Amino acid sequence: MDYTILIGGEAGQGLQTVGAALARVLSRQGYHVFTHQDYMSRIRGGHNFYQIRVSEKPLCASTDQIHILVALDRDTIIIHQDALLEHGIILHDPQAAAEEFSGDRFMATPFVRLAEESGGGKIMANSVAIGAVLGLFGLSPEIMREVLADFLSKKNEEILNQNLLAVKAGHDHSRRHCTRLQHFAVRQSAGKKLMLINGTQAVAAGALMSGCKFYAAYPMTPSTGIMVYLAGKSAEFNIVVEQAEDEISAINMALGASYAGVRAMTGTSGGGFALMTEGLSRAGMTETPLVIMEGQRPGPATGLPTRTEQGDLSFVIHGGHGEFPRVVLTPGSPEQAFFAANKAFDLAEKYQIPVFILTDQYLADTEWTYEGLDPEKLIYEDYRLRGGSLRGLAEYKRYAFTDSGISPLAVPGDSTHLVVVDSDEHDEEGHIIEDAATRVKMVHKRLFAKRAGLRAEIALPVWHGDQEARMVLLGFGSTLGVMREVVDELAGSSPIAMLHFSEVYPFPALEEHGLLDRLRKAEQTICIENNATGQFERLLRAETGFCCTGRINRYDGRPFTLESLVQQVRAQMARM
Amino acid sequence: MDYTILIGGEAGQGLQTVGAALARVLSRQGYHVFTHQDYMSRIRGGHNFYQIRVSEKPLCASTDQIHILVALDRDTIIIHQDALLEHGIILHDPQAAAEEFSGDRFMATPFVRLAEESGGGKIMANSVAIGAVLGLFGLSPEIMREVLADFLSKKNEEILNQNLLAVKAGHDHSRRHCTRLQHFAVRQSAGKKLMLINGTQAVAAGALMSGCKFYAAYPMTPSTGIMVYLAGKSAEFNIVVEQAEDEISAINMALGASYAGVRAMTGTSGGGFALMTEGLSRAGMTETPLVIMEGQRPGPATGLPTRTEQGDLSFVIHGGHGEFPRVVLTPGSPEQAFFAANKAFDLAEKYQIPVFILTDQYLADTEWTYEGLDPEKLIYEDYRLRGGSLRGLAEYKRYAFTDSGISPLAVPGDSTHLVVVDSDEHDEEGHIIEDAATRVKMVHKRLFAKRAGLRAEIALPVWHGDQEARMVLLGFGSTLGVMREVVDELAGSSPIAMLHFSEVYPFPALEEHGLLDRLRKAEQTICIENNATGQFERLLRAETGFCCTGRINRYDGRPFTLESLVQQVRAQMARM
Amino acid sequence: MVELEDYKGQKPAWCPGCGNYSLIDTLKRTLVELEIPPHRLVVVSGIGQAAKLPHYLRCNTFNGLHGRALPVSTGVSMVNPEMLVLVTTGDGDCYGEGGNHLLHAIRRNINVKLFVHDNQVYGLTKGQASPTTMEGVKTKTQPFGVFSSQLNPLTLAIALDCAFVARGFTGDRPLLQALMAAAIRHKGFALIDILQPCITFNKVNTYKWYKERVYPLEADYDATDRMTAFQRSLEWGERIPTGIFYQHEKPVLTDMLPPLQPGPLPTQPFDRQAAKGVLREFY
Amino acid sequence: MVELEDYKGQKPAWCPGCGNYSLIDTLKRTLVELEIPPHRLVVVSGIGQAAKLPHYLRCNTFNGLHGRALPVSTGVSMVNPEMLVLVTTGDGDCYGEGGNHLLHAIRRNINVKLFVHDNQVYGLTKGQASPTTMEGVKTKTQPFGVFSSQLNPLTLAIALDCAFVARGFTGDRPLLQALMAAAIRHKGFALIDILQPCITFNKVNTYKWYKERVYPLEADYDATDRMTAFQRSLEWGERIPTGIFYQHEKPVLTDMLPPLQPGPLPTQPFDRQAAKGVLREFY
Ligand SMILES: Cc1ncc(C[n+]2csc(CCOP(=O)(O)OP(=O)(O)O)c2C)c(N)n1
Ligand SMILES: Cc1ncc(C[n+]2csc(CCOP(=O)(O)OP(=O)(O)O)c2C)c(N)n1
Ligand code: SF4
Ligand code: SF4
Ligand SMILES: [Mg+2]
Ligand SMILES: [Mg+2]
Repeated sequence: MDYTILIGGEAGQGLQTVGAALARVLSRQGYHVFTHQDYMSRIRGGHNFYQIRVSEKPLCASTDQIHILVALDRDTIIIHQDALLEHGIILHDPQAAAEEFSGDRFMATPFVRLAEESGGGKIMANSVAIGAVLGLFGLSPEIMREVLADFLSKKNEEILNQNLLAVKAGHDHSRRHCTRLQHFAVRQSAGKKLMLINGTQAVAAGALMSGCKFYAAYPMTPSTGIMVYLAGKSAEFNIVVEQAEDEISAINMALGASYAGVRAMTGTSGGGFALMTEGLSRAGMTETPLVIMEGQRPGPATGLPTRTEQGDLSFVIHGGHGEFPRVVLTPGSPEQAFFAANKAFDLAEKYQIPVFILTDQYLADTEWTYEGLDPEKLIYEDYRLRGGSLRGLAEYKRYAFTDSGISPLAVPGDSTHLVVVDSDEHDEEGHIIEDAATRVKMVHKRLFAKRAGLRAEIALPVWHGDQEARMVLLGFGSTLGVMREVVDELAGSSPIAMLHFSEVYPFPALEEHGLLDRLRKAEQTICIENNATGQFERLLRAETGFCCTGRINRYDGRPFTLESLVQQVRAQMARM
Repeated sequence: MDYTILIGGEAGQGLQTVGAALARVLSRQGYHVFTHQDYMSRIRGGHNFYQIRVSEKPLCASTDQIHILVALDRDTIIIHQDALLEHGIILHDPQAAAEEFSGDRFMATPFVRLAEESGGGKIMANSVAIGAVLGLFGLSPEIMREVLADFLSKKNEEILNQNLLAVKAGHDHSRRHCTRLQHFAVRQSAGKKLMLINGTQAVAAGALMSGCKFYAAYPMTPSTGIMVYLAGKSAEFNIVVEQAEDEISAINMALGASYAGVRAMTGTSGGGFALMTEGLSRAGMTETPLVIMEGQRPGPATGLPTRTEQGDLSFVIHGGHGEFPRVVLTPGSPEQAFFAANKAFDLAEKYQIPVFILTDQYLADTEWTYEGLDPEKLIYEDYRLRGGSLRGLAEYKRYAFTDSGISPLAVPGDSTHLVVVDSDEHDEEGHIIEDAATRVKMVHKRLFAKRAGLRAEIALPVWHGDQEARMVLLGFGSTLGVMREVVDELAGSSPIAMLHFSEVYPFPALEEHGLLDRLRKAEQTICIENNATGQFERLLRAETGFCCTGRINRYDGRPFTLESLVQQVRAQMARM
Repeated sequence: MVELEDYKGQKPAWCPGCGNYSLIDTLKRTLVELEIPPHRLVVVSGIGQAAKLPHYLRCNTFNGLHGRALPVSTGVSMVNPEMLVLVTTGDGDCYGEGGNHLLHAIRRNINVKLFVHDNQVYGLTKGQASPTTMEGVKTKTQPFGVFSSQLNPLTLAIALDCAFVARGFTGDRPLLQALMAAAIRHKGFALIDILQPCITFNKVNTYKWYKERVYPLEADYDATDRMTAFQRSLEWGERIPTGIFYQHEKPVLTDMLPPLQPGPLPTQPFDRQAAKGVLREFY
Repeated sequence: MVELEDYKGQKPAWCPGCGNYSLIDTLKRTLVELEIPPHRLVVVSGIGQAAKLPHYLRCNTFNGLHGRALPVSTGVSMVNPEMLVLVTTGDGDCYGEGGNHLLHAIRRNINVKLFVHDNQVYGLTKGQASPTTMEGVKTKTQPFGVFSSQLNPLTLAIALDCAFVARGFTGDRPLLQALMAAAIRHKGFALIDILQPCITFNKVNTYKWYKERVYPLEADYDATDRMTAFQRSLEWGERIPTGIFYQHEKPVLTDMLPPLQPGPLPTQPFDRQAAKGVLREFY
């Protein structure tokens, strides 16, 4: 089984709640789900949708085809009906989307009227819609009880029961009126509860579980979710979360906090990051640990503020004046994002550098299911010199020369030693200098020595598919899932593989592990990117001299989908 | 003849005036001079110097060797005496630098006492120093009259004459006491007056002569000179020059001015540019013409604020979120800088894009001599739709689709047509859109179509030296001069050439002109950069896949000098 | 004659019931009242719900980076002082991200009219606190309630000796129109902080909340006295005064700038021949 | 016991005769007077002549990006409220590049002491106008003289209800020391704008110029009254008052923030075990 449900409607109609509740209840029943959202930059009106794929097997890509279309308004039908598969069903409220829609595909479902009849009033129309979908699958309305209890902001037994009645009304309506029920029969449960988590939650939980104690940011889609999450945990975990007056302040606050002795982070999107590049350079010069989440959205400038793109890769790698080491992690799934957050905090503190978690709107909002994420795999080492060990030192120099380039990082106030950091070029003690010899030594320490260490920390990209593939798809970040499904789909017909980079800078040592050779042997190497210019392809060339033979780029603000990518890859294959 | 004079002393001692006056008087006598300055980030004290090379032939590099050392303080002797050549002379005031310095090399010259004796008081000590140098060369003190008249802020005959007396006193002292006069004899004049101009002046004059009407900036070394120059011309040429509250404001003011219908520019250094990257992206999205001067200095962060580096190349090419076209010009001399400024204004307006003039402290402060810069070679075409032609239009769309990607650029208020520009993705009229189809068309127009046109505008790098060189030196920007002198120096002993890029982005089409083949044929290709990581080398690889065989990097905040670079190149040659 | 129809722009994407509707409508009426044709007007905006306004008005437009409308408007106005330059912005846009520009735009006394849609919340990004959010208000990013003291834009502007400082309310259209007209007629920088209910995210400062508090300054209120203006600007709570708090004459930047005296820069021809002369200095 | 010697840093690179010398000397004396040991002090600075100060003082230091000292100090103070956090900054640094942060640092009422070396000029970059340069003053970048009105930091801070607002003068060391001590003792954000002659680039506001004008606020001046404070802060010209203009008690951010209640964050252990629990929510 592999069904796609699409819930569409205007902003403000609550389609997000419907989608989220359905995804949750399905994953609790042990189903794998994969969701993605598409919304406009407005609070009311327009057209938004929530796509849910559900299967008994793990899923990791969005599709173009729909089995169940839940239309909360008329536009949804107009826009999406062509994507409906044979035997698909469109649920719509005849009141909202007029009677002109008829035929086998349409199942008029009076969300509002059923809600009113079930006693809760029209605000429960969305519960009817949820119930109607459950009804199609033959899932019991009772499974919603727990989910609804979690979702309802007012914990009130009566409201809960009313909602359940509405769910039941929707459910019963589907059972009674749907003529295509045979196409949707599923088991009540597919196994034990699965974890359902999106990229934002994964980064935020990963940060919290890595000991992040300070988060400063300025709201900006798609990064705001991190701040909201951490603010919500602020009281329980004593995390200081500060909404800054602007992004310049956000990054500098985080640097101040890190200097003062705690793990600190900031998050933003491209436009906000642009304002942070001076602070980034400061982190580089002062060797202050810092984690930065950059959630990409289509630019330039304001661009398409609620949509997705991988257009800031080069900027994140090269942003900031002058030369200093940094790490850029580009997770492709919530699981990778969770561990990337952890690795970011670890490397930032270990090497005293800025580390990026580069995501995008698609990864941020996309929910994946897992059996779980193993917290035992998280690294936590406190690299700061504190308490006794610091007080015991005879002498302390913030920028003492060492072979690794890593100098002792002390906590100010923790001893009588002074912690002096400077954004001018400085000596070992942190005081301003201008002489050439010290400058050169500091560049060696700060840049060359650390870079050498860092390269060994970077994970190799994952090769998935045929070991001797004639065609290799390359990519980074949020294209992971769709690339994987495409390779799996095409594997039967052709020797194909993918090479996905979830850590891109410093660039993984491809040459040392035969990967570069494998690429050189492949007939076609296609770089797949959610941007117009092929930034990753360029990075690969800059780092290795290797030139891909082809590329597939998408830059309309939307993510790649399974079918369309399969088709594009097939078209390239035809040229072999 | 090829003499190097070095004037050293504390900040605030006026050594800059001594150096500037000497350079000017020599160039007026028809000599070629080449100067460079080295100063600390402080207003008084420390150690600064001004180096002047003088010859009858054109010069274009700094040296490490000194013929005449003018020591305004004791430190200057300590720091520089080892660089003095055989037969060289050290002029020092025995009052300031104690008598311990003696021997043939030293010519005690009591600057202060001679100034006092000549009647002008000790503030004329610097004129004595100037005179002493003229005396060594056997140049008449009278040649200073015109120069002093130009330099003195108070135009006062008496002060002028007193200064001339001081010059004469210095001159006579040298003629009388110097035992090495025979080594310095030169002709009174080497030809007609030469032009003496530094990089800052060249960019600023180039901007003015290209019709720049608005300049907004925030002070930052080494860019402030541009603002000072244009502010000085503001009254005469009706240029609005505004000191902004910060760099964010500066770039956005310039964008507003450009939108309103005039040629506009901003200038800064790396740290200020970091703050401008959001505005840069806005220029890209709104297609607003803009010229940006980025004068590099060593980073990261505050770094070495008054010194030189080529550390922002990657940042300038990749700065700003999202994808949009830009041009990066990297002039290597004042002459190139002058014409680069002109080309920047032309391309910015023709293609409605941001164009960079990427310089550095070394180029900014370095004076070169020329017979002249030909103003007839300047391009000036007004690409804006104005007056009648605009009013005559039936319809006007700011972002109308065209084959070239260039849409008509109208001046708001000049007709009843409205000029709507938007930093969101937009339609042809400039209004916000979110649909995929329009987005794609706009990316094609704004990015792909323009890029195609732009590539043809970019000048090829200059190949200098052996056409079939076994060793090729590559570089960009301010290394031009030193690379050229190194090649000329080594040309006799080995087939060597250089390839200098004064326009780097879009990258010149090397493959189309056989240059890439020539590089491939060379045994050694050495990238010479004033930075630590080899940013240009990386750019070359990213653009062409070509990997240089070696590199020479300098990152101590100082420029390459002739002797040291010759030595490093020789060392690489030895490996051939 | 200028008519309302001339200003008809795109259909707004604001929430039905949002205070911005009456704001834009009032603005249109003001422009018609003052007979300003759309092509003589430049509206510069930032990013936010407020900042979308120029899409909904037919006019020359430069829109927008969050917080950066004032510098752009400065550039426009310093180049062409004959255009009417308006900035539409939100409380986050203007007092948060763009705070520095506000200080210096006031100091420059550029001839720009600044209309701040003050809904005391970040609307477009879904409800975080803005600088004008009241202390104690809880949001998803301020779970303990806002600790920072509420920014009072009027007090701030009066302290900076801004020569036109007013407060309007979208629920009092006649007054708002009078304020807008006065601001446009005023020579130099003019700030109107406009209370604009955000019905979706601001559940504290609702339409009703404002209605109960807002009142016009007395008919005999003397707007030329800075001390009084300062004092009255502090009033916020049970009663919230609206009207012109402070107004006086002050030299306008573009009237003083010598390069502008021959006329707007775009109309001054570039004299290539004269420019060539500058090279002489380098000999 | 803390002694002057404890605070001895590098030899300053300021011009001989610069007002910064007496400023730093007074600061050292204040720190000794208050018995604050160097390691309990963090000095955050921007970039400029003023901002070089922490190199010349032995202390914990985070220095500097131009204009960005306040956000860094906010981060430090919000993480470890037990440290004494000082910001040393210039008039360009603080009121120009960093203007926005000033507004919001005051609103937050962070526990940071802000000492502005106000020489009314950009010193380190050689003499351009700063926000506090007086109208009409000509510089190389303001050839027609400054058109913008002079920023009055005291008026601004009082408008923002900053709970400690003072003006000092490097030529009156006893008063300056008293102000510094009062600012440090004050709970919460404290601003001292310190008139500091730049003998190299400011030929208008010279030592003599200040001496002729500067006087202390009356002994019976009531610093708790905001209206009076506002009025007196406007005095600038023939007479320039110095002293504490405005002071009152106000809740300090770090006293209110729940996560800080168990103590400074660096001393709070990270409970990995407890953190694991958050994953439960995703099922
Ligand atoms: C540099 C930058 N940071 C953040 C954002 C995200 N953003 C867009 S609008 C907005 C706040 C809007 O609030 P306000 O200015 O009060 O306008 P409103 O929507 O309330 O009218 C933010 C934070 C952005 N677009 N750019
Ligand atoms: C982002 C950035 N812009 C500009 C500069 C250059 N800069 C350094 S100090 C300074 C002004 C200093 O003036 P002020 O803050 O008044 O300090 P002062 O030197 O007068 O004490 C400027 C503009 C910089 N370092 N960084
Ligand atoms: S979110 Fe608020 S401000 Fe924005 S349109 Fe809706 S009601 Fe208006
Ligand atoms: S330039 Fe001015 S402020 Fe800077 S050290 Fe010299 S006198 Fe002091
Ligand atoms: Mg708002
Ligand atoms: Mg200053």
